[in-house]
Amino acid sequence: MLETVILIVFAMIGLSLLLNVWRLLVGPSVPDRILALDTMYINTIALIILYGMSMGTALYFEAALLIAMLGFVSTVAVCKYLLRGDIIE
Amino acid sequence: MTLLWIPLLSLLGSIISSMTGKLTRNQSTGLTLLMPITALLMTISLAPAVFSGEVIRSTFSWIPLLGIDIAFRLDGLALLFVFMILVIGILVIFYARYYLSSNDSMPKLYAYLMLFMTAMLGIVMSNNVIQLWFFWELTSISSFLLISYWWHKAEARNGAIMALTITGGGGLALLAGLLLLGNIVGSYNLDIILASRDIIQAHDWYEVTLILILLGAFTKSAQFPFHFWLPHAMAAPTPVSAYLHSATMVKAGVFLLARFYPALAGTDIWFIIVSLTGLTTLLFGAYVALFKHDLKGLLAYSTISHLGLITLLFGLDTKLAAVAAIFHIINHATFKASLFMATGIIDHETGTRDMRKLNGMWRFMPYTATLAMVAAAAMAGVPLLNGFLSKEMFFAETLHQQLLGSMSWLIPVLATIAGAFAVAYSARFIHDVFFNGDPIDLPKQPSEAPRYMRLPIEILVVLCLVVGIVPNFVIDDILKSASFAVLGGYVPEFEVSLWHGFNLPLLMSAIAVSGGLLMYTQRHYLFQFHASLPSLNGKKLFDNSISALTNWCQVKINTIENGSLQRYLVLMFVVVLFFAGWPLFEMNQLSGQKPLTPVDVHNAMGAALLMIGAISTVIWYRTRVISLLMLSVVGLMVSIAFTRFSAPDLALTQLTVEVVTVILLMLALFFLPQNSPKESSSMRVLRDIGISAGLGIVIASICYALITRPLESISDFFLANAKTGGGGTNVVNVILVDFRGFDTLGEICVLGIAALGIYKLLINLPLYIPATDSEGRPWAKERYPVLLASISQSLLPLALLVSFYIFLRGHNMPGGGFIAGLVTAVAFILQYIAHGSNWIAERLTIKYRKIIASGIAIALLTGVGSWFFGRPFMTTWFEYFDIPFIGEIELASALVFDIGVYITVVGSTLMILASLGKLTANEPANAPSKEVNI
Amino acid sequence: MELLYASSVGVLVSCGVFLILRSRTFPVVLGLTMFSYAVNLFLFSSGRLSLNQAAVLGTSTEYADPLPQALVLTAIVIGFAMTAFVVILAIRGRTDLGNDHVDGQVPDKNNHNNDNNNKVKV
Amino acid sequence: MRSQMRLEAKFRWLPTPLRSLLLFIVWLLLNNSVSAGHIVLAVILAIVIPLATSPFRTKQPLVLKPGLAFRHLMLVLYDIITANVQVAILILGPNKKLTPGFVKVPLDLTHDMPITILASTVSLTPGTVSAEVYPWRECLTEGKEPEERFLLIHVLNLEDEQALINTIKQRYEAPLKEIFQC
Amino acid sequence: MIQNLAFLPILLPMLAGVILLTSLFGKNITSRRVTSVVLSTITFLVSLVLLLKVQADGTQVYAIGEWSAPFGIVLVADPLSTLLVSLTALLGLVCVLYASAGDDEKGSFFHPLVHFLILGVNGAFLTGDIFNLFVFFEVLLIASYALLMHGGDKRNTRAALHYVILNLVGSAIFLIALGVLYGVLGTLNMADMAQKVALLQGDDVYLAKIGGLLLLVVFALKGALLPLHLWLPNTYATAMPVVAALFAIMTKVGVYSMMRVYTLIFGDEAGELSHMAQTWMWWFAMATIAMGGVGVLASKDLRKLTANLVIVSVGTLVALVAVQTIEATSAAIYYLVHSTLVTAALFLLADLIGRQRGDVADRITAGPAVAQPRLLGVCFLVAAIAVIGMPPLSGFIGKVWLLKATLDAEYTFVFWPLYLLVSLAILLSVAKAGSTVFWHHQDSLIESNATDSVEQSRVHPAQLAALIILIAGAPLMTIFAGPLSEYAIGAASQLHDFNNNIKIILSGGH
Amino acid sequence: MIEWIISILLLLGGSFVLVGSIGLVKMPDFFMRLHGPTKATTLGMALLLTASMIFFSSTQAGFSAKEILISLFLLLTAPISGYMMIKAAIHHKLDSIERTKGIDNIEDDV
Ligand code: NA
Ligand code: NA
Repeated sequence: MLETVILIVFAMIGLSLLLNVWRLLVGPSVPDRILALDTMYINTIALIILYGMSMGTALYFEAALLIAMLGFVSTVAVCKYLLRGDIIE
Repeated sequence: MTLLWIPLLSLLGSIISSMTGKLTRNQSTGLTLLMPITALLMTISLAPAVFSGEVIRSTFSWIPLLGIDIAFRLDGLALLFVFMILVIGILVIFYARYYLSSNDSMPKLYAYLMLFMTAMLGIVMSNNVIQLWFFWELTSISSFLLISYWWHKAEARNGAIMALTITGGGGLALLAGLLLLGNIVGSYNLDIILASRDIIQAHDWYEVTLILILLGAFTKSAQFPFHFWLPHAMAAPTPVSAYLHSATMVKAGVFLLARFYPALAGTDIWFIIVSLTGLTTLLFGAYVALFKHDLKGLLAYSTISHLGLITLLFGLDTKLAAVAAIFHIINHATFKASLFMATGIIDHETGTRDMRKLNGMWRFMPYTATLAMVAAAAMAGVPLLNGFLSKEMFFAETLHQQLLGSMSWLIPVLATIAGAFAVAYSARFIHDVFFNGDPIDLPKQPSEAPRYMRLPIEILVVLCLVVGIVPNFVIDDILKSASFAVLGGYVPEFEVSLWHGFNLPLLMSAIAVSGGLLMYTQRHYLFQFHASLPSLNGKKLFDNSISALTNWCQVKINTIENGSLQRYLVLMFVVVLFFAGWPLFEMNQLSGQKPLTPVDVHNAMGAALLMIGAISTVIWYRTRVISLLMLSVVGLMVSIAFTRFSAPDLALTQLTVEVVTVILLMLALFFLPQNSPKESSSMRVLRDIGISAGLGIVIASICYALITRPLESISDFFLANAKTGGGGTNVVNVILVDFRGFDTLGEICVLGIAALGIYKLLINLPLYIPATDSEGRPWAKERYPVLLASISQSLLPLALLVSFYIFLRGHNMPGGGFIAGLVTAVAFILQYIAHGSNWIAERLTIKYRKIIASGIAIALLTGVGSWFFGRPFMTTWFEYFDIPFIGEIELASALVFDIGVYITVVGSTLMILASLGKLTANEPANAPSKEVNI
Repeated sequence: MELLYASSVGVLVSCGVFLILRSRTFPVVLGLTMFSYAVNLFLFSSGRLSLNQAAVLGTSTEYADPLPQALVLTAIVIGFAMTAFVVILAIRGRTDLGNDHVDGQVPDKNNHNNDNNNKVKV
Repeated sequence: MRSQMRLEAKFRWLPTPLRSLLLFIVWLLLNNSVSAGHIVLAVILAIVIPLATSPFRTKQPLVLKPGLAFRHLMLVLYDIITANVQVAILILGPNKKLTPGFVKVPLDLTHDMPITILASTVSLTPGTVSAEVYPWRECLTEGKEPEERFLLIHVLNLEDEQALINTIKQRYEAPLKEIFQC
Repeated sequence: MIQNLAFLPILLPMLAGVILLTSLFGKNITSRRVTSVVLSTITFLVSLVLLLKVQADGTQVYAIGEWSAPFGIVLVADPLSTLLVSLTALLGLVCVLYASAGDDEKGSFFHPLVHFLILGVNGAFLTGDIFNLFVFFEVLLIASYALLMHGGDKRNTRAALHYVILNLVGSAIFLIALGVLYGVLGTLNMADMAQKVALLQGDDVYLAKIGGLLLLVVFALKGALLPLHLWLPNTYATAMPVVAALFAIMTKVGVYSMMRVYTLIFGDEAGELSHMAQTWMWWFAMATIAMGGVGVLASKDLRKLTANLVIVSVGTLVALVAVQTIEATSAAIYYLVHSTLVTAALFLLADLIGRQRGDVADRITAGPAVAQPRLLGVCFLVAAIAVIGMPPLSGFIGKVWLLKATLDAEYTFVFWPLYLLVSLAILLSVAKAGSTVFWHHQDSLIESNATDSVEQSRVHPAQLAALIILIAGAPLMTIFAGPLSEYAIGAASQLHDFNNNIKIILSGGH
Repeated sequence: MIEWIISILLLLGGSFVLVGSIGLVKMPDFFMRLHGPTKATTLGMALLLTASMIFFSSTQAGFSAKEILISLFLLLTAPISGYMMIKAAIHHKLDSIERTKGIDNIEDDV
């Protein structure tokens, strides 16, 4: 059963990713695209977690952890760029 | 051994004379002369042996593997030239003592002259053809220095360059010819070459070799059409001209003909090329000489003509012609040297060499005039003088050849005409200068030259007379032995004497003399005729072609190296496309034997996102920030791909690097325009699409071909030994810090150096700081958003903890120093973003460059540590310790190494970003950046 | 899947190369980054593709080839250093040369497009 | 007020006790282990890291009521779950029904950290997202602290502005004031 | 220490770089200079010791981390690599010395960067592992990028941008090539690769061929072969001359790599792939020589002239490499050392001359007289004679040797005329340049040039010492041509001895 | 039993994530789009992570709670990301739908 569920959730996450990409592509504004990308980062975490579960390995956990950390930093950096231009001032 | 001393003494003379700057002129001259005189005495001591038919040799090993030795050889021909070079050299040096003005540096001239003498001696005495070429080129260099002695004069500089280029070009041809010759024979030894006539002439390369060697000879001895450098070499001081253009430089060319006569001559091609070149040069030189107003110009063309004569003689198919050639070499040297020196006196005393101004010099310098007239008569071939004898032989030999078949009669006729011209220009030399009324506008009041300045001329003129009157007595031995050498052992019976009875040659001489005198008296018709000819100026032609060539090159270079990076890149990609694509077409089947894996949904989706990201990056490339966001998608998907295909370490690395890269690009974007203008033409875009699509297809095909084939690699070793030999279960990490830790060491060096380089790029860089974004929006007021500032403070310890965790587990699980370092760096970058670089600078006082250095040092010294255990660099050490209460822990040198990696990564990344951040952080904006915190 | 993987690499190469051939520094840098992603994937695949076989001993019975992974890791790091340098060089170029054209000068016909950021303060 | 707000911890070697506790737990979580070795390491890290990063910390009020803090945390977690269900319904429902709005919430909190926690809470709970904290430091004369601060929030579906402000202030701000004693 | 000798040419520059970064021996500029000069002298001396040891005991194979080939990275110190390592160390010493007269202060980190560059070059020469070669390529490139911008101006930035971008693409192609080669051969050690290439069958041959040809692109780019040479003239001509002098060794890394890869991996024993790149190298080389010749004639300043001379020398070297015989390789080895020293000397000379000619600088046009005509003139004359390839200096031996070595090669009928014509072009251009610069004075310019500024630009003793070290190479290489030729032929024979190389490297040195 | 719990958590989590993304696409203006991802997705992730935690605790030896850490990170950072993005949107003066109330509460940030 779990396998089927994982597959379904995979599909859900996949669908989410596609929706994110849709938003990323159509925008219309830059903040919209940033938001889409940020969401995408988080959805990839889900993807990796699911992948780990389906393979029964915890080897990829750190990747998920790092995406959580780094996705945040990059979102912040882009926003700062839009706000101030200079992200390290 | 004595043999070696002859050129060596001359070289020594060059060195000694260059150091006589502080001495008086007489001392300097005396010291300089000491060496060639000693050499001359030595030569004289060797002469009897040579006359008796002996060939003296002396060989020292130099580069045996290339067949290049220091090998000298003195046979009759060499002896004759050594005499000529030394005697005339001594006379010229003596003469120059009086010729040079007090402004001119005598040591310099002497040094160059002696160097030149050395080179000439080397040429004629070489027993190794490469060595011969060595000295051959040395004459080009020293003549360059001599001709440009008065370097402040443009004509001296240009003349020197022209001479160097022509003779240098000939030298290159000669080298090629000699190398071919050496290859044919299997040795560069002259003895062997001269004895291998049959092998050489039967060889396929004979013609090429011959032509190349002749090119060397002809350029050096100013044969038509390479003659034009010689008149312009007259910009040199007259002693130099006297030396170079009578006995030495130009004679090197004919020497070469004589030297290789036994090996190369005797074939139709030799006779045709050599005789026709000689004949043309003879006629051309003689004709032009008549029209030169400059005394030295006249002598220059006369020299060309006489060299043509000698060449022609070598090209006639009789043995006696060669003898005559050698004889004329001697005679030309004596009378031409004396004529140059006389010209030097006239120039010296009157300040001009223009025959239109010089008239009636007989009255002012009768003694010099007498000497010059005798020498000029010798040049014209007047009986009782040496020139007559050799010219007579020449005429005789022109009658005995069969070169042009039924048209062979043309050669004596043309020779006679040339003889007539020689008489005419000699007459002009005598009459125009010493008689012909009064001088016009002389710069100086002429008077007789100093006593000792005339001495060398007197000696030479006496020689002309003595040889002319009692030839057998004076030169029989040397002529015979030289001919013996040239003709390869067989010397035909000949008798050099004043009177052979009434015969055809005498008639030719008579016609030449009377025709010449007639020509001279009717010269105004000739001058008119000559003026009506289109002027063919060799120098102009040379200069024009050089400048045309230079211009052409500049245009070409500017079109090819047009400074367009895009072009350079296109070239590179096209080459890659070709090299990578071409073998693909040779393959039978792209796909390999490995069973394919079916596509699953995640892969399909990942690939789709990756491609969408990539294509979007391209589509939005003009709106840079959007493009950057799209690139992030690509980066993210690449790391997902790494997770998917069992590479967790890569995924982690890719993720961290990608974020830092994006941040960096974002920083850059602030200082760069935020949009790219549209400026490529549609054609260019189409071309670029073509190239990139082509490359994409080719690389994809290669990739596909690879991954569908099975692989046997060395990796099993790593899998098998990671735990036992490297002490870790994460094989990738063990490879990185142990099996191939050396790569990692290099890699952190790259990172560290990049950071240093970036700092270097940015220091004191005055930046344009945009006041608004690309749409004209001013920047937001709030610099450090409150919520971000406080949350990032809380995240820092957490991130450090995580990075420590990643670091520690690296050896056994995905992670390691590099990723940990980047995580730490990112945590700090967040602080930079949230608080600004000044805030960080106040709190972080260690200089980044020291952090980087210590990181590299730790990694390096960890590696060196294994030396103390007698092991090679970087040999791993690890041990498991059982500590009570805490449990078993592993200590490994690899861990220390990884600390080095970690520190370097942190230091470098932060240095890069801090350098950028620092650009705008300092107040006031205009002040140069201080070396804060680096 | 192999085909899909290879095609992805191909698309990345194409996009990267296309961007590298642009005339302004920023797209070129983007192109270089993308090209290096492609190259890393390519190099990685030289050890062949394997699912769920991470080369961590004890987690599997068969392992992916660890060597290309180590190589790619080194390549990523070096690529990062190089990208960083070229980014900064691009900034330096803009400052020194007054525009961000890769050749340091904008072809004449496009002068009106020269710089979007001409409203600058120092 | 029974006790005073504190910016400095009791022990200099333990500048942020709660944070140290967090680090301690996180380390054990990361390693999935409560072995003696890890506990020792966790203790060391929990002490060393805060000390090492203390220069990068601006002085903020410390949690003085840990028990209350825990209770508040639970409340927020509960709210997050309920809020999300609500938001999910709003998202899936017709857009037309939604009346979004910007609301400016006056704050009693003055320090950055408590405000951050409040703003985060607000962002995670029913249909609200924190947008700005007014006034910006850049608008004040240098070195001066603002007299009153506001939180600008965006509300997905704004029905009663004042009710919302009151909820935020009572449900989330008041406990924070208590916890930090500020 | 002696058993680690082969590693020292890599260790010492790295250590030197680190020491100079941390200012271990003092912070002020003098102590930094002294440290740098001393350390580079030590590196040079150690390289010489290694060379002697290799000469005495044969090739040294150093297994880093005690992991022997093909699994670990090994350093292969054979006569060829040690010679080049010594040359690099010498050049490094010269440049450090020269820059100590003041150039090092025109930007940051000059000294550490030079040592890091040497590290990269030495690593590239010594390594026996192809991926490690890539790593060292990157080390030397990144150091060169940084050095290129040392004290740079605007022209410099543009050239650097081109250089960096081209090389980044080049590095990417290198990685693709490595991927292909590893994907087919499953190994990275060059000797092991050679062994495996010989055994390839079927379509794998063509895949390996792709790898080999892509490597050729990379090496051609580094070595500046047409059509990938276009970066060089501007890069070298705009870099600070002392840096350009140091760069004289960098093109040689490309040439050296070609020697190794196409003699060892794709050499005689490579079955279907043997001498795979030969034809390409030939035509690339010829085109390069021609292009260099055109560039030489077109050059308007001394630095550009020298840069084009570098191109000609690269073309010549690659032509020799393409012949793939012991004789040609040995000629290449001799010529490589000669051309490196002399072009480096010319870059330094161009700098010294330029400094003494005011605004005219090193442009080949009439201008003010140099302040030290005799010193600079003699040095220029020596360098010019050497670079033209006229007797009595080293160039002529190189010329004779390389012509002799190519005599039986396939395309000699193109190479010889081309090479000789280009030699003539060089002769003409260099003679004209020297004559114009030293002899063609323009009086009006002399007056406008303040004498004290010329006084300041008199040759500094450190500069002179550096220059003399380089220039002395030309006569010394002539005088000791005998032993040198023996060395070169020995080194070349060793390079061509396939079986022995494989045996030595894969067995760890004995 | 455990499998059931995991399945439910997974499905719930997946749904929330999906809802977040739907919100991202469906909402009419930026400010409204922001709500989905900052809240729904965060919760969805927390649920998924909990599922994973239980999964690994049950299938592999020992208790696994690393996933809490990711949840913690997301909870800490999601509001801040949202805050930064909304700031950027305000700065860019993005249009909000007409019926948005209280627009004048926004101060001009330049
Ligand atoms: Na800044
Ligand atoms: Na007259």
